[in-house]
Amino acid sequence: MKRHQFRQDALIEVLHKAQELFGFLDSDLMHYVARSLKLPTSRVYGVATFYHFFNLKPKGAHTCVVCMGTACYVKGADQVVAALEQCTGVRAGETTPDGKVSLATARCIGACGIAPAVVYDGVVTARQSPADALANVKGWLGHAA
Amino acid sequence: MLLEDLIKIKEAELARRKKHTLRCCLAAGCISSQGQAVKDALDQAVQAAGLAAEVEVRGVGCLRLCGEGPLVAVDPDGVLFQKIRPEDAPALLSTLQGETSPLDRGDLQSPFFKHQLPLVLENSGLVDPDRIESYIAADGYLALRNVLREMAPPEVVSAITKSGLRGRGGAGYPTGLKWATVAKTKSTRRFVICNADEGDPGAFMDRSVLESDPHRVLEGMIVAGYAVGAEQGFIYVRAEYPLAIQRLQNAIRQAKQMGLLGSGVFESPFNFNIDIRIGAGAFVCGEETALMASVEGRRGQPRPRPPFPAESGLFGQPTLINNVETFANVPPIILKGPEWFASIGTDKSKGTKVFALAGKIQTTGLIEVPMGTPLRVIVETMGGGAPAGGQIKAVQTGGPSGGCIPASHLDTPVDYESLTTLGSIMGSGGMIVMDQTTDMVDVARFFMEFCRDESCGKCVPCRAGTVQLHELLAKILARQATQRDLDRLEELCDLVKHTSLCGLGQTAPNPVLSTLRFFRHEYLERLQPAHPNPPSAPPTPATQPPNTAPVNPGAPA
Amino acid sequence: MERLRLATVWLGGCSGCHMSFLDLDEWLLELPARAELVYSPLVDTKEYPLQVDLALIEGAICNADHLELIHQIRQRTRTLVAFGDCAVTGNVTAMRNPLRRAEAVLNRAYIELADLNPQLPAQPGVLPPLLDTVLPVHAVVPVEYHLPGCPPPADRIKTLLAQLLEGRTPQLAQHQIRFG
Amino acid sequence: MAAKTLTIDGQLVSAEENQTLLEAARDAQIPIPTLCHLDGVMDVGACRMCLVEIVGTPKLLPACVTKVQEGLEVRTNSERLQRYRRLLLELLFAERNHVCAVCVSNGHCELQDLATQHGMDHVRYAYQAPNLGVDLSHRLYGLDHNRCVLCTRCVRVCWYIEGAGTLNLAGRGTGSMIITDLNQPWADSDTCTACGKCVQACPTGALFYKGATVAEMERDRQKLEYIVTAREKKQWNV
Repeated sequence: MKRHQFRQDALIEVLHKAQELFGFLDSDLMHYVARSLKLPTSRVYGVATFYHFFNLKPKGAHTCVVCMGTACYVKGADQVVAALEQCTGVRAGETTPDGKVSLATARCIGACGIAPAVVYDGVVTARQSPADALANVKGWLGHAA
Repeated sequence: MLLEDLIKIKEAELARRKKHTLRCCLAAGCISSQGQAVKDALDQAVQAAGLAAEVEVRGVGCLRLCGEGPLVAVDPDGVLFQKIRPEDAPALLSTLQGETSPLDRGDLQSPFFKHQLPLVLENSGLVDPDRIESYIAADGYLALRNVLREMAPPEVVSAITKSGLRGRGGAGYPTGLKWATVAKTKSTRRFVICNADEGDPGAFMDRSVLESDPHRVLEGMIVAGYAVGAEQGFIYVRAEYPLAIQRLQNAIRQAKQMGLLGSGVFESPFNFNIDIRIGAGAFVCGEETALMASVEGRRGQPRPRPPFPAESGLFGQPTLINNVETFANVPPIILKGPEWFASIGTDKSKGTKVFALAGKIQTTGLIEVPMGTPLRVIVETMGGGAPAGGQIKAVQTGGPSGGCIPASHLDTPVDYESLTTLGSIMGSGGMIVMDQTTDMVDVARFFMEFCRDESCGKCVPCRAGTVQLHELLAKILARQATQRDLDRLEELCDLVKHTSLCGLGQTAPNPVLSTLRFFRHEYLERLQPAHPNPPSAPPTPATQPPNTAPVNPGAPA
Repeated sequence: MERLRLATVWLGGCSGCHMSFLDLDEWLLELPARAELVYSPLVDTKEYPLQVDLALIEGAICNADHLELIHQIRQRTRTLVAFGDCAVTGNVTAMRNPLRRAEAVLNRAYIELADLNPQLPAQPGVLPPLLDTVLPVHAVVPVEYHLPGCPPPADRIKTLLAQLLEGRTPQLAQHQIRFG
Repeated sequence: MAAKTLTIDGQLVSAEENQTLLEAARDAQIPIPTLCHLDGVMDVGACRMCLVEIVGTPKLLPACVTKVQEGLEVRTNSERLQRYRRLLLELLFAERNHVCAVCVSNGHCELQDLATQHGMDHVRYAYQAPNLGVDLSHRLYGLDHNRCVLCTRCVRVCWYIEGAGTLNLAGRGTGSMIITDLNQPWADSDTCTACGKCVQACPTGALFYKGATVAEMERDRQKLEYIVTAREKKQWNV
């Protein structure tokens, strides 16, 4: 925050940094940010919930993001998501109850040349079939076949 | 930094050139297929073979054929190797000695490359995006120097106006006019914003430009700052593009060190700073006023225009907003002259356009072609048509704001007006090809889902209308809809298009309208027969109550 | 003048609209001259008759019985009027829709909120199967006219009926189409 | 201040330079329907009810934020605008759970009035029936999300008149919600001054005085204007 000179317009930058450090934005953290930038807490909450990038809940130990951009969609990303949802038992956007895996979809990660793309723990992987994705995610779940 | 320094850096950089250069693509597409590992392996192999004096391994930006990555281009032989794995490194090196190898070679003379006219992408794949010297060696920052030393701000604006450059973000607003409006305002504080919130699904042009040639964008922005009298610039980049952010940060640092950014650019009295603002996952922030709200650290909700950003934008000050590709067009216009630029393209659409070619097509990747190139040349000649015996059914341009152009209109030249006539838009340049297996109603539903989820929620037609449109499309897909639902769909499209507050809502119905226009039969064949009229009943009163009458004949959902 | 075959129907509603209908008072005495009430909770007809000219439908479509009946009514009736807010919008009956599923509704009513002896009605035929979503009438079958109000006041009913009985296209004044 | 002359619905109207079309029309007794507009607070142009046609302009413009211009020819009530307004109302009614019959604001509701004025006798779009809560934690006021139209009038009075910044919009799109502070129960808000301006500002029954039952929730719109004038112009128009 110091780096941004406590400027109110740097709220989004500060939230990015906070999420990077703590993994998600809980109420105490948002309260602290609001106090430091001298903003109403409702403003911080409003901004944090407007942008999809911010999480108000902790994420799983692993994350799997399926790109659902147009190019990926026409090449079958929806089937990848369906397979993963079935395997993990949670819907996209949720985390498994044991906190092991967060499943998410992305609007477009700009990797349309290698569609369908899936990001496993930050690593973009090209041309994923439902079987590929399941193989990757099952290892994380711990009850791998 | 003076002209002499610039020339010195260029000469030093050119003198560093070795006999062979291996250009490894390190743009996002290739990196996600192990591009970095390939480069590291090549580095090692060069060391191991003792060829360090002869061979340079250079990480570069996008080499275009994103579907075939990782890519390595070899100079001066002009060979492009594709789908290279790290273990291929020694074999690839041996080809420098004239040995043959079974490695997959791309043909740089293939139509995919031959029809391209790289202008925005001229350095992309050649310069090392992490080294400013590499950009300077390609005459980088020369345009900026010339502008600062030889041109008055109004002359710069007039050069851009003369070039006929139009905004590459989608709407095609004349860039010179925008610059002139901002320059003419009375305010003493003005801002320049680069819109790098490339949110269209299926578009990765701006990403490639930022990752391949970040200095080019900075240079365009600094020139713009000088022309409109701004001292502060912002680049608004999506958080989804970490590599682009990293390279931009690096580029800004280098430019500052060299005195090309900051106070006294090129030792002139002109000061200019650029800060990066990172988006946080909101498509609507591609809209100018929403983007500015987001830069100010607020919820990215658009506000009504007027006032336009050019009069009252960021922090209430006049603000110039252009997108990445628009700024990247600026340096060559300055260097080669507006007349040269205006000689490319069509009557109303000048210059070139970068497209991201993806979907059901043989060759996916990044292309840059002169405006006016027929769609057929792009998707069939360059892209090689649909894969494996497929038939191209339609080409989707403009993302969720655009439309689907049917195969029967493939001879349309690609320019702003022609695409608008077909109910689509140029958009930022995503081009998704669909083949006969693609269900057009589902495509419309897909885009409507996107708009529904990305609607900011401020105005009623977009917030609530997209929900209902999506529901109606899903109902049609599920074969549970009747003709009345289809009428209702069209009526809602009309409402959302004409009453929404910002561009997102106003264009949200486009994918539905264009598929209804060209693929109506796909909708009709899914409809249920209308509810049978009761056998004993005459038709309901034909005369609709007049407008003032509040009782209207009902309709089933 | 031939008498109109008139029906009034009570689906998912509180019967308040019918009460309001009875508030027509002495006009009810004039009604038989122009219409014959062939089906209604107020008369003892079990089966919805054929060739009905006009039906006032009170209430929303809440369960399988309603669904079956409304289709039958539509087939046998020339003009349908959604009679009151439940028929027009779902209204109070549709306030269970946020619970999404019929089981959730039954659970809430018979288990969660029960004071004594919580149990779901199990005997067949006691409770017709609930629909997951309560629907306004026009969401199921085409409806010619809508008469909002909870309940529609008697004069509003009279205005509409009088015009329909004369074979005119009914027009209501602005204040007469108020919900609630 | 220079005067401008324009035509609204065929009637010649003169207006002050800085007036909006809405103000000019109202001065001339020409009604334009509004929902998110509230006298005294900044306009946002969100509800789109006040869209008008301007001859020679292809786009419809919101009267609440469009300034008057010399020679404008404005149409406020064309058949097309009426159709759009009715559709917008249908969308609003379908979006959340507006059950007039059991609403505290029944009979005093701007949404209900608009529906009546526009002949909206039924809603053709599917009711979304979202499962939304009611915050009754506050000692004086209640917030029923089911009846909220997201016009943000309450947010604006809270920020720009009271200056507390307690209320805000959270989320986005159809999932937008009015929240207090960090989305905590209203009673737990550290910033709320319990001034009640939000309740006065609400067009529907979303914000209400606790204890009000069906149809009892009447508002005194003049109170807000009184406070705005007092604070901004230092004039107390009692």
